[in-house]
Amino acid sequence: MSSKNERLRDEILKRSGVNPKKCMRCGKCSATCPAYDEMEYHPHQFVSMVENGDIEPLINSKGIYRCLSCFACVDRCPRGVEPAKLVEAVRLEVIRKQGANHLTADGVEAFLDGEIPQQAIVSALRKYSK
Amino acid sequence: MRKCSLDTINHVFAEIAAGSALYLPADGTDGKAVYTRWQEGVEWSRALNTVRSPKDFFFPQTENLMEFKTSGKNIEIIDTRDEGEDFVIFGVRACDVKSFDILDRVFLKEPIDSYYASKREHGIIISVACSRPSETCFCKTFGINPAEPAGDISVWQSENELFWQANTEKGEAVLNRLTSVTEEADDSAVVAEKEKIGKIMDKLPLAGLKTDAFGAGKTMDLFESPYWDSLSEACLGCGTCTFVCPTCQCYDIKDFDTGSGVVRFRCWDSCMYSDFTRMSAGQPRLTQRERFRQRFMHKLVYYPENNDGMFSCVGCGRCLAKCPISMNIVKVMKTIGGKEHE
Amino acid sequence: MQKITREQLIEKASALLADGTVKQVLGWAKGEFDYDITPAVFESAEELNANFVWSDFCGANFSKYLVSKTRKCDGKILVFLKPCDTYSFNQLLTEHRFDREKVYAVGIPCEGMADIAKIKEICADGIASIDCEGDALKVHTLYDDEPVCVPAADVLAERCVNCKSKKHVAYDELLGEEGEVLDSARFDEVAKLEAMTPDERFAFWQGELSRCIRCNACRNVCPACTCEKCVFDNPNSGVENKSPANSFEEKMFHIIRAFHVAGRCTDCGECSRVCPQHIPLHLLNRKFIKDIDNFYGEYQAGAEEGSRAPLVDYTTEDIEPGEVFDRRDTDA
Amino acid sequence: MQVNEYKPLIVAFCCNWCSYAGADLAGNNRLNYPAEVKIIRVPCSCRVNPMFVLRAFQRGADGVIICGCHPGDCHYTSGNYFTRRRMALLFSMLDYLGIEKERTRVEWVSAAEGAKFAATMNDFVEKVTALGENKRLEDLRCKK
Amino acid sequence: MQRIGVFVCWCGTNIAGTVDVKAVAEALKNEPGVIVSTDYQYMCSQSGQQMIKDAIAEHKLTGIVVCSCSPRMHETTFRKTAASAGINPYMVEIANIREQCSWVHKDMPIGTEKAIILGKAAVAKVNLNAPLTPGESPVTKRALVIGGGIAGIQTALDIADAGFPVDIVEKKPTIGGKMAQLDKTFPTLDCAACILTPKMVDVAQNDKIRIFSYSEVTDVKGFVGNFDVTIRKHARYVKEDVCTGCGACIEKCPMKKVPNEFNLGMDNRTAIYIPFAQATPKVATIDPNYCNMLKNGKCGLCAKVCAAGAIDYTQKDEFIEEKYGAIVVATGFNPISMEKFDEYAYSQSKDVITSLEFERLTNAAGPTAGKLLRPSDGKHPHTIVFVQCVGSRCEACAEKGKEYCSKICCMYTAKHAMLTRDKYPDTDVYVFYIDVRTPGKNFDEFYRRAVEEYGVHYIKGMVGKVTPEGDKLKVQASDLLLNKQLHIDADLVVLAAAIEPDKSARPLATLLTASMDTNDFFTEAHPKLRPVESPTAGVFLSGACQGPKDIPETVSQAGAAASKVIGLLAKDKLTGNPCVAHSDEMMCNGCSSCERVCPYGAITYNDKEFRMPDRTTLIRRVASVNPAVCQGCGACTVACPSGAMDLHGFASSQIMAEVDAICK
Repeated sequence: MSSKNERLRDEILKRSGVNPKKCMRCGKCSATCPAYDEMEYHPHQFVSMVENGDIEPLINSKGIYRCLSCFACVDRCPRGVEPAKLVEAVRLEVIRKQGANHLTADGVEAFLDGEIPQQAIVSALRKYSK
Repeated sequence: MRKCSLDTINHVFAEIAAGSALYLPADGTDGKAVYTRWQEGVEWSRALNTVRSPKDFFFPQTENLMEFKTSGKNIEIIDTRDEGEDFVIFGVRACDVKSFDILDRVFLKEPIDSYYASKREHGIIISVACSRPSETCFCKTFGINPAEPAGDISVWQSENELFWQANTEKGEAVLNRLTSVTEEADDSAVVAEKEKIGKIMDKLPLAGLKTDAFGAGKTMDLFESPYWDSLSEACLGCGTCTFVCPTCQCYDIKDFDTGSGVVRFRCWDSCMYSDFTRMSAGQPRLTQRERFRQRFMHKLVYYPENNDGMFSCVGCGRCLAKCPISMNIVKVMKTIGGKEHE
Repeated sequence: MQKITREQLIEKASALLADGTVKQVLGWAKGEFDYDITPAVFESAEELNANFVWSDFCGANFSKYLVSKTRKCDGKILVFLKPCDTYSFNQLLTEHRFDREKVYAVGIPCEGMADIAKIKEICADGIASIDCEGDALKVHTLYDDEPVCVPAADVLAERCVNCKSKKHVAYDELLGEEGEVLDSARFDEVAKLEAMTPDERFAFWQGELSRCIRCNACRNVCPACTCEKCVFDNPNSGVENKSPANSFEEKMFHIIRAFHVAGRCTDCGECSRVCPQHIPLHLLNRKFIKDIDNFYGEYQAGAEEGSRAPLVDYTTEDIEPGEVFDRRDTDA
Repeated sequence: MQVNEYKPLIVAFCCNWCSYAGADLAGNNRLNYPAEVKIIRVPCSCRVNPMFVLRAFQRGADGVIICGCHPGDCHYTSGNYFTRRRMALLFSMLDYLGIEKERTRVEWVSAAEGAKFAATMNDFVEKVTALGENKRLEDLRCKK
Repeated sequence: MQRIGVFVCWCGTNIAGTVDVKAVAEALKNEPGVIVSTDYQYMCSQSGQQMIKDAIAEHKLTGIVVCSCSPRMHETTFRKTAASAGINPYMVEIANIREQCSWVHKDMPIGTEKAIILGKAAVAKVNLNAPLTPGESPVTKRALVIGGGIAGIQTALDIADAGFPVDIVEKKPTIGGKMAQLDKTFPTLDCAACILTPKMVDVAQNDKIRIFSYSEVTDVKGFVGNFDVTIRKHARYVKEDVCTGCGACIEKCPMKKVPNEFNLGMDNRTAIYIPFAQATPKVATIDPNYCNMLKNGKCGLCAKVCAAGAIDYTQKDEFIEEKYGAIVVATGFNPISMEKFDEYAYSQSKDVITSLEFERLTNAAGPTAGKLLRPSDGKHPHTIVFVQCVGSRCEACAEKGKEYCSKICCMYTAKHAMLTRDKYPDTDVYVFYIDVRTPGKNFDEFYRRAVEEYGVHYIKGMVGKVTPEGDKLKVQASDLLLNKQLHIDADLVVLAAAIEPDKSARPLATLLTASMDTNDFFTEAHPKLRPVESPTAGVFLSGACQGPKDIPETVSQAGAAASKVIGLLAKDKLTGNPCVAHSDEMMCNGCSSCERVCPYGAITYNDKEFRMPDRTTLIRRVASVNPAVCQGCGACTVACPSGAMDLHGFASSQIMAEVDAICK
């Protein structure tokens, strides 16, 4: 494990407030994830990858933008691990690296149509506005 | 009669203190007057009187009597008394001066209490007349005139002068040392001051308090008075009245085990305490009512009976000010003695 | 100035005496002056009319008297309780110190009591009379022709300045309006002491406690000190002492007394009120209360009858004794 | 070695089931700690009355340490929890009165922690030695 | 004044190597009360002990101080020595100059000085020692078992077998508990009823055992060997001794739509009912919530048809008071409520059931007569999904689940899966697991058979969501090994619900002053060494009330509890530890502080009449300590502000004397 990863891991854990050691590998997060098939790394993998400091692949993964931030995994996790917060923390890492938001709050309106569920809008704001 | 200006009083104190230790009432950290050893910077308090009475000088709250030293199974007795040195107490009020007479009759009667006697011998009392008596004062009831305080030296205070009059040889000797800081004076200002005090005394709320119902021979009249119940009803059984009282003289003798020996000491005791004079068979006064009665009967009946009619209260008013439940000798006298004595 | 009047209280007490609800009334009796009021037992309307008072000087907390008075009286006793007194009342009930059935408690509102020592500081000696008028006290003295007017707020007793509650937590009947638990600044003094250096604190307490004459007024008035025999009076306890022979014994007495009432003390302030030497004893009790609140969660002794005092309780996660100093410093 | 080197007097209250046994284990393992430490055996740390602590200071102790089972391990299930509250409050009060907080300590030592017992005592004696004589809670009558 | 003998042991060179034992003996000679002070090489040896005995006789000693090794080592030895020489064994004190002196200090003068001080402390203590005699209390030779499940039944049978009378209190109308509801039992697959009901019959027929069914314990007073228990026998409106259990009333009862709790509400019973065929006692009970006669006085059919005349609508709750020497708690468990697990749609679909409901569905006496049919439409399910750890090992949400592992689910789920595949080979069975935990004899083999022989699909992963859609249950789950999300159309979903202690346990623990953990399981006196005793003397634990366990474990714990009870009841008298607390009634003010810190409930209060010094009498509430229950920790002595409470053997005066001696 490279030292950079350890530093990154600690940063992500600090940012998210998540303790991945609490995970008991039950997979309920992945079982519950509505965006499961869209993500190359599934919520349960996410937790153990962060725990192992395997963060570069996560940063480079498209999956982190597929996560709907619906927090179903957070709600269902029996150990209170909160995988979605890790996803968010990784996203934030990318954003901080790039130094800009993908989307501003003002830009959200353009994407709206009648079909979009309320929650997606809230999630989008949660996700992109940092 | 000598006089000095109030502004230069500290010079006088310095002169006295040069000869022997000087104690006077000074304001403590709580703003209340307390007898303090005078040194440069200590200011004489303007308060009428101290919270604790000056009896501490002769009869301190705790006093070591002797020591035992133990080594193995042997005991050695050590006399801890020391010679003692002269000291001066300044600012004693007329009531408190009188209290020393009352204590003397107890401690200096055979067998003489040598601890008390030694301190009494070394103590020189400078009394000060009361220019502003308080509403709680009733010394007059017991024949004490605050305008004529006794003591080795009496002092009167006018607007900004103090007048000094020696009454005893001890006092004379002290006053003689003060010639450089005092000057000769006539008594006109003192006479005026006495007159002023007299007028105030008549105005005091307790001025009319009488002792007629009390004194020697009244035991049978008063002992079973029905009022003791209601009077003692609220008494907490604490020792405040006895410990601030200038004439209460009861003490207990106790041993303190230091580990390597024993210190035998005496300390004030209070007849208000439930374990006062407790003996193997218990205590003679079983209820607070009886203990309460004891204190006042002692002040007003038993003591006079044994001491030529002298009451053992001086009307200083400390108990009036300090009792947690405001029960005191004045209320007792008015209630037990009947309304006509008010 | 108290909102409820003497006449209202006499009326209530007389009515309850008359209909036989109570046999005795625990109330305040007038004294020689306007401020030296004595707790007393009244048994008739005549006695009440003659001697009962209710004024800014009725500080005495009657709760503790109930321990002895209920034992003596074969009927019910009416007791007037100010809000702070009701906490002591509850605490005594929690400790089974008297029979609740023998008491008829009448809660009365209190606007705070005056401290005669503070008045005397302003007016000096020679107080002839004191009239309570509105928000001011008119003090007539022997030496001034005109009365001295003192705002009542300036001479409030310390415990009333920092009043913790105007709410009655126990009563059979309430006269006047119910108040609320207040957000008092009563721990400010403690925090100030805590902020001092140990040397300063030591000097402070050495100075205060050295005045102690061990008259036991604080203990005997304390509604939490209801032991049949106090350890300090018991020759077999090993700590008995009758006088503060030296600074150790002064501290010993006050530390142990405060410890024995820790978690049970309602902060009624009677100890400081009665101390003839004006030792701020409430600062010892409040230190324990503040610590208890900080370490174990807020707890007001007497607020609830039957509640479990913090020192006879625990949680498995309690603070360690070695950590208390840090915790206090950060919370202060 | 200095002449008249200051040696503090330490009173250690140890509960019978854990800490006293821990002290015995320190002995079994010949783990040194200063002889200034004198142990008093009590059934449980909750037997220690604040009055005993003050008594020790009065009689000349320079430090008082109370040792009991680890929280949760009390032989009597809950005794040390009460100890913890009582001593937390007592120590805080002593500190409030300006008495050096390093003179009092509570330490949890199990029957298996002989090494911890010795280390604790070494450390405590060192801290109290640094403070010097107990002046703030002394009773001069008890000094020779 | 005591006459004390001091005996300083060399312990060979163990002590004498670092401590000048002669100097110690010499120094202690001068201590108050010391008559003789001597040293010897091995005090614990025969001749050393003889030396002590001789000295006791020669010098008429009343107290002994032995300066030697730790009291934990030889206190008992020297107490026996003293006792054999005729002085009270509690007049002996040990100064520990080996473990706490010679072994930890190297320097002879330092070691000697400390040894002298420790000796002085011991002398100071002995001076205040008083002879102590252990208290004795009689033992009521009857046991009470609270709970009539397999744990209670087994405990009662074992106790009765030893010849002691036992009462079982069961709050349901019949004993049998959870086991009576089960179909088969793992890992042997024998039928639960087949092995349980004979035991129930044994209980019913055993003349040493009384069953108080439909009853509850409402009050417990007293202490080990001497409990006074009040039992409330609920009115069942049927005379128990008259009813023959013929069932005529049940047939005639018009109120037939009462949810049947024995079948977990999956079918109905009548208002008058017998829970199941083998119920013990086999007596009908009227459910007052449904009976028309009891509710509004209209009906009375059952009374008309009862040939025995057993029906009594006026019956009242009855209170029985009985004395017991020991109490066994066997209150058992319940599955937790599934209502908060929205993701599994338990409340939305009848076809999502708990494992216990599954037991009833496969039980021949159950609502479907043993045929596995869906509760919703009575059709045979072809795809069944079992979900494990529902609410177990769930730390995140305390209001939903439990932090602990429920222990039995892995095995019963394997059993269910296996039996389903055995009876209905056309069924697809999926088991979603986090871990499969099978420690136990033949357990793992059993689970492997389910996979290997019966073709159960064990999938490592959890079900995230169950959505009812048409007559299917859409199950969304993860397969962690394939790293895939699975979507299964199931016909039936079975949830392995976590188990929790019965709700009646908490109030019962309060009555018994027995302690509980945060999950409301009873705490054992020692987790390893005293697993079937509660810290409260005389109260024992049996079965799942102490922690989740399966039947074999429950039965063995039941037997263990029984043997502890038998050991207790076999004694005629209980001898206590004399170092117990005692209260000085003259000083006690009855404030209850001591009672609140006592972990054993040893302190009670009573009103006592005092003659006051002024010759009046006063009745005051004062504490008294039951020496048979007190264990002598001393917590009360410090809680007591007046010092009325003190501890024998470790009195405040003694400890302070030690402090003084050490600080001299």
